[in-house]
Amino acid sequence: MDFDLSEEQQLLKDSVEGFLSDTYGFEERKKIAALPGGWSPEVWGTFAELGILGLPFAEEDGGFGGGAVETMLVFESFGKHLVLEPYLATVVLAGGVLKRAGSAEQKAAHIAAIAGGSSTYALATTERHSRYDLFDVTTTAKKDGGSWVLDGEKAVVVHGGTADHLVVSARTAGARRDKGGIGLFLVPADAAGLSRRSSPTQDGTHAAEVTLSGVRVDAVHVLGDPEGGLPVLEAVADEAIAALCAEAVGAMSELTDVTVDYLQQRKQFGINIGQFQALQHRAAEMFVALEQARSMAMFAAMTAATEDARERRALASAAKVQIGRSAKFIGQQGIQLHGGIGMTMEYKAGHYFKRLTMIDTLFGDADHHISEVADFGRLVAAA
Amino acid sequence: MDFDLSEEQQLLKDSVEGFLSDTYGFEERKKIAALPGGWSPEVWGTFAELGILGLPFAEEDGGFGGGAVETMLVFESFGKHLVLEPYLATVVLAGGVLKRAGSAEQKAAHIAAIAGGSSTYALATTERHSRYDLFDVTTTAKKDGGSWVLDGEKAVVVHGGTADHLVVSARTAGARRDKGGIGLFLVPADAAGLSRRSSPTQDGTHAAEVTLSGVRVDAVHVLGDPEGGLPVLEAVADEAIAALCAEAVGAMSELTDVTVDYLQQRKQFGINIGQFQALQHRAAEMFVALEQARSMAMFAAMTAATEDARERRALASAAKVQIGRSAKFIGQQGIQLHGGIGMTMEYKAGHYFKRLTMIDTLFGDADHHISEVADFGRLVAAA
Amino acid sequence: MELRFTDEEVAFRKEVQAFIDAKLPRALREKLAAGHHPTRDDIVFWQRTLNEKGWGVAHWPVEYGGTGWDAVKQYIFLEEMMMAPAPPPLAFGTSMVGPVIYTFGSDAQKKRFLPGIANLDDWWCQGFSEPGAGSDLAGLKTRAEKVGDHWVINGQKTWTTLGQYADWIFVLARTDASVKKQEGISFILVDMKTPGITVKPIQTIDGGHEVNEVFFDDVKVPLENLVGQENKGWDYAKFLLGNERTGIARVGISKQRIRRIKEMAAIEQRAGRPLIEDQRFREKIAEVEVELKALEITQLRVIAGEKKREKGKPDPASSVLKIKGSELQQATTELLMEVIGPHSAPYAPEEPGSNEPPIGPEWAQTIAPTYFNVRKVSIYGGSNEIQKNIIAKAVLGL
Amino acid sequence: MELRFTDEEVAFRKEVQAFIDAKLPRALREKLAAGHHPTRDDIVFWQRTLNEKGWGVAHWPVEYGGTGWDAVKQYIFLEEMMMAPAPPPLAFGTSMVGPVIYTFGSDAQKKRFLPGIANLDDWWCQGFSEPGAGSDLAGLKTRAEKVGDHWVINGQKTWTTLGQYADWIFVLARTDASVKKQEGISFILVDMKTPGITVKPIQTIDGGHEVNEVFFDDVKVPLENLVGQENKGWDYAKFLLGNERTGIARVGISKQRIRRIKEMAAIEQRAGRPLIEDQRFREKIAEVEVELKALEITQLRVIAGEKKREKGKPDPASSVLKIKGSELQQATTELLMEVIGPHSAPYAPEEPGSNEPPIGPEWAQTIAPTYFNVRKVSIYGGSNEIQKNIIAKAVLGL
Repeated sequence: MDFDLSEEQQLLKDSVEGFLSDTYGFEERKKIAALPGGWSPEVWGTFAELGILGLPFAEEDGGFGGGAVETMLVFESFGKHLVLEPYLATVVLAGGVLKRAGSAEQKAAHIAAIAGGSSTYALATTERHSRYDLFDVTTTAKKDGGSWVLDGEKAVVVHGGTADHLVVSARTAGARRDKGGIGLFLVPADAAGLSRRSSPTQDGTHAAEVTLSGVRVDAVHVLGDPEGGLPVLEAVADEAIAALCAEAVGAMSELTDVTVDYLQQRKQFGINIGQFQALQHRAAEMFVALEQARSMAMFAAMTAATEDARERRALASAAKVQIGRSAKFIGQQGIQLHGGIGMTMEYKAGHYFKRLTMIDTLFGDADHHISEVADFGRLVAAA
Repeated sequence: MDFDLSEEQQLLKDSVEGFLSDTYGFEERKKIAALPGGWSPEVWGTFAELGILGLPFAEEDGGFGGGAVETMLVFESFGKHLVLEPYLATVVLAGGVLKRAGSAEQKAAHIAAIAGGSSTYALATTERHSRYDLFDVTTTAKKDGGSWVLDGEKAVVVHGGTADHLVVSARTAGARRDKGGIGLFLVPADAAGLSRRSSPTQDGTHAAEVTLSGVRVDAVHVLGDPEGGLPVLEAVADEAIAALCAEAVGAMSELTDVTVDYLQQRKQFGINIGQFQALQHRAAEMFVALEQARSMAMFAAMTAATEDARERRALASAAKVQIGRSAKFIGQQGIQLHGGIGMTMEYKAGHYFKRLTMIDTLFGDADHHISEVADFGRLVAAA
Repeated sequence: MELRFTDEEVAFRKEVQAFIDAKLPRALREKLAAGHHPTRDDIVFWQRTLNEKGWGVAHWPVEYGGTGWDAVKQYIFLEEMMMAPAPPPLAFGTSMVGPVIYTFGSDAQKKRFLPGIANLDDWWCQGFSEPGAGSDLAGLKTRAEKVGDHWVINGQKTWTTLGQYADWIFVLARTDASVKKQEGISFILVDMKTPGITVKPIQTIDGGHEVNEVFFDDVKVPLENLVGQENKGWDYAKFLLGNERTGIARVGISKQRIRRIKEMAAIEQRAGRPLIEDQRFREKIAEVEVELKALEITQLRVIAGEKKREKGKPDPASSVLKIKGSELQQATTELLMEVIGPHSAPYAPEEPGSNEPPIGPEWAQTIAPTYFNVRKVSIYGGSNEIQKNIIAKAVLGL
Repeated sequence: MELRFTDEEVAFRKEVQAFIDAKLPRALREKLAAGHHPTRDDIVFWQRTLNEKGWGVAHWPVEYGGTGWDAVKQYIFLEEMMMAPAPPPLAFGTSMVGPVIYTFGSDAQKKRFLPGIANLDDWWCQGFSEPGAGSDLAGLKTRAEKVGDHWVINGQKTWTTLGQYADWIFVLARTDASVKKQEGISFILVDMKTPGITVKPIQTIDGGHEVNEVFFDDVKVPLENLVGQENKGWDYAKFLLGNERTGIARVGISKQRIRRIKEMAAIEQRAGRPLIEDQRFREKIAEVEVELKALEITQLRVIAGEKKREKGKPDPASSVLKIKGSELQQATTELLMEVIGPHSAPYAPEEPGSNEPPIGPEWAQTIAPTYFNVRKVSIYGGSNEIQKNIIAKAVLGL
């Protein structure tokens, strides 16, 4: 048992945090958010230079062989600075599918493009009524000669509007909520029959609605077993959950700090409001919630390689529950303790609150995951 | 819409509260709790003199024609003083069955005995695995010529150890959880085959385990339709819930007062702890919880006569939920704000906490009743 | 003791409902029910419609245009308006400055301003809070100096709700800096067209523009725009703030939102079935419903107690209404968030005239902004922390 | 970064489990698992069993009988003891006065007392709190005056846990009333058989007798029973209170209780089916499990950080352990209450030698008393309010 970072990990942490501290302040972020697509190709280039775009890929695929702990370090910094770039979509989600299900040729083509920063990707899974069930797929893929024809609609495809390629889940067999019969397809964004409508999201990132009307995908662009996509998606989702937990911890930590600073500076009734015991205790409760969340973000990273998929999923769920509960408390109290200023767009606090709120809706909110933990039934014994 | 008491109601409230204030202090109560059976025949006699033992019965049956509001007033005082006498068991529960299901002869015999204070009664419904479902009955009643033969076990029969008569629910037809086929039987405590083991309960009242082995009950002692007892039991339970809500409000109100007094007097770090804002806010939250509970106790009393049984049950459930939530918060915080002294048997606060805890387990805890409210599905539109 | 409304009250409720059905356009109701904000014109339209009926300032004394309804009828009226839902009245006029003017103002002020408030010919806003004076309102720094026949006002106000539409603002300004902070404040009426006033929008985290900063730079105001006595403004402000009682719990708004939660949960799915069929979700709604029912009764108790209380002395229990009322408004927005799940993400700022169809389900777009926006209700009007202080001190004697 | 225990640590855990299985009688384990209190003899038996193995004071320095285990092994050892469950060690000796004596005591004191603590030949209790000095411990009034070759102690202590069995008590007493309150306190060891000491039981709301009042009436104590320096007792008390860290969260106890909840919920019914099949109830358990898992990691993080921290400087994050740990202990007792439902009512005080079968299900009788009793854990050892003060000040700098 060991909570220390290795020298390499510390270096990675310092380099990402150093770059973001220098260049990704609140004002710079505002400018980036206003760019078309809502993120900065320049920053993306630096990410490539820092090597983090290839972080979680095997060295033989052109990556850096990092694990969940490395990803955690990157995302904690992202959370602190509310980074807008399509890292989750490209590296963790689409990249996660590629590294798990891709053929040697597919990996060679696409992982290099990701790691080098030349293309961005997105993962299209959510549908109108799927909520957080990855197996609830109505988009269809029908075999037609040497290719597949995709029809359907995907919702809230994070960074789907600017992605060069989309990884799309589609039903190749079975009924709407069957766990088998789901295929994963790599679709270029300019494919005929694919249309996208993108908009900003509540937290300043972007997401798209994607419509597929007779989109033809060559069989070489199927990722893995065309009926066996679900386990891949589940593994990717769990990796994404660990990353999001770390991002949330970064955001919660910063929001707590900002709030405590404000309590130290704001004067009412002739004294700093941080001297009011009721507010002190609220801040202390934020700290407790933060530490609990931090523990579970580490837990998520450190158990990400759990062999048994059922157990791995349950442990990820447990982490997402804790993150969701802590983030709601810290987010809401962060605003409350600021009073009016916390409600304004010009001030940092609200942006953390909004990002934390949206993180809860990515890959399952706390109320979704608590069911998973309950079904697992033996968290206190596990890990 | 009117929240005022009538002159008669005010008089009733004053007389009960006056009597208890004069004679039922914390020290007197301790002595009463130590009596055999855990209650005072002398106090019972005074209740009879005050007229409250006949309160909820029709005048033609020898009662005083009081309604749920009158019962509420009595129970709020009971809650303030943690009254131990078997009023709920005798007057509200067994009396409630008698007044609803009893024949003219049965009423003549028993309501007079209740109102006059000459006998006490108890209601035996709970079984080992029934939890809070009144229709979950395994005790059987089999017809044998002109009488019924009862076999089975009843648990936690409040004041069953000292009662002169028991009203027992037993299955006359159908399967364990059928809603039909339940009969109500009036059984003298000294009936052959009936045995009781009584003990104090956590809150200082007493309850008994009752075993029925071939207890023979003459058909004239069946209360109402031998297969139609459930609606009667449900109506009685709702009346009991309203009474318990009022009792809980009395207890919460007193516990809040005791706690605020303590905060005003206890000194630590050279000042009254009531000057610590975190404790002030906790006390304020207790007050909020109390006012919400008080509103719902009134609501329970004022809607007790709702004609539609389904709606009546749901409204009673809503009240019990609010009481349960408020009582848990006030009970726990009442102890917490006292610190060590609140944990001692010699001090009042813990006794309120314990009574409030036990009230939650009578006729359904908050988690039981929230399901009922959810099933009803239209509380915001109702009443 | 009787919870049921009298026959007359029931009839009155029906009359109000019938009026709403007849006069409030369905499209506007639906827009508001969907969580969109009313426009300036919506608010003006509805106020004038009510005023035409004689209900524009229902709670005012009859001599100034009020209805003479008792507290229960006022409550029924307000609740029906919230549940319709109708555009809310502009409280700064009808509930704030109006009562101050008819209670403390000069005859000339009454004559000049009251009809314009009732008919919303004059749009009023509030100049109370300042960047350094929020919970500690009496710490305000904006000052008004008497120069010749004018006040000259300098300073800055903030959180001025809907000030962008305002014709008039009522300002608390320091007129004597040498005395205790509460004793040197005056209450002054200021025409927003006066030179030297600048209104700067504040965008809130939901993306909306409800509040503003208002800057005063040597703003000259006629001396007769002082309300009541010089340096007595704090008393009028307390009167004004204590006035907002019966509506403070916003029970009607939460009721309306619970209805909407149920409607939407019948359409949105979990595990392939309508969410409303999920027992756990229904229990969550039920938890809020129970607290809301309790709050409704608590509110009715406060209203019933009004008649026994000294005029103008607020019931300290109204802090309970504010605390629970805001908690429940917030709880309903959290349930809405859970209903819509991932589809809360797309952000579509309200742009009048846009014909773009929304991204995602039509009802999703207001949900997250409403959740964000409603965090304000435990902050403004005396934060919940301030309300707990009030209970601890005024009710519990701590 | 690695959450998994090393092979050596896993082997160690198995060794501890094997020892427990071999030496701790099944009946005693079951009794404790059912929520009954260990008797004096149970505690003595188990301490001597551990001491025979060399594990009696595992966390002490090796020279005084400790094991030399690192923090992780200590943690594993304690967790297995809690989960067994085994009778808890008498902390007043092994975790409190023992470390004070070996750190600040004289050689004679070490020789006289340490072996008796390790083998529980001497039963120690704590004389800190007073009726007027709880959270404000330094405000204590009990005084010790030097008269000839003795201290003469007068005053009253309270909340003295298991003082009814004690051979010795360690007392904080005021030895100089003329200085700042923290600076005039001394730490004195007192034989409970000394004339002038009276122990009076305090019954707690669960009906149990864990705590006592201890009265000192001209109690004569040899001067050499002073620990360390006169008037430095506050430093030793702070050392002592800061010492209890790794076990403070009581994760093992809560884990064991969650197991029991699940076992019982498989037997108790709701709606005619085992309660454990109720999704809503399982989600309630899951909520506690998640927080408990988080707390376990938090605790491991604190332990891992120990080696980097200055000796004797407690991690202020240990306040997190105390707050969450007590909340979760309480949450598990609330779940137990829900499992047993109406059968929690019968009250059966533990009377040794009684052969009466319990009324109601056998496992029901300890449930409500445990729920009541465990309210104490957010009060004692620095209430959760005090812990929040510590976080606000020492961690957040407020």
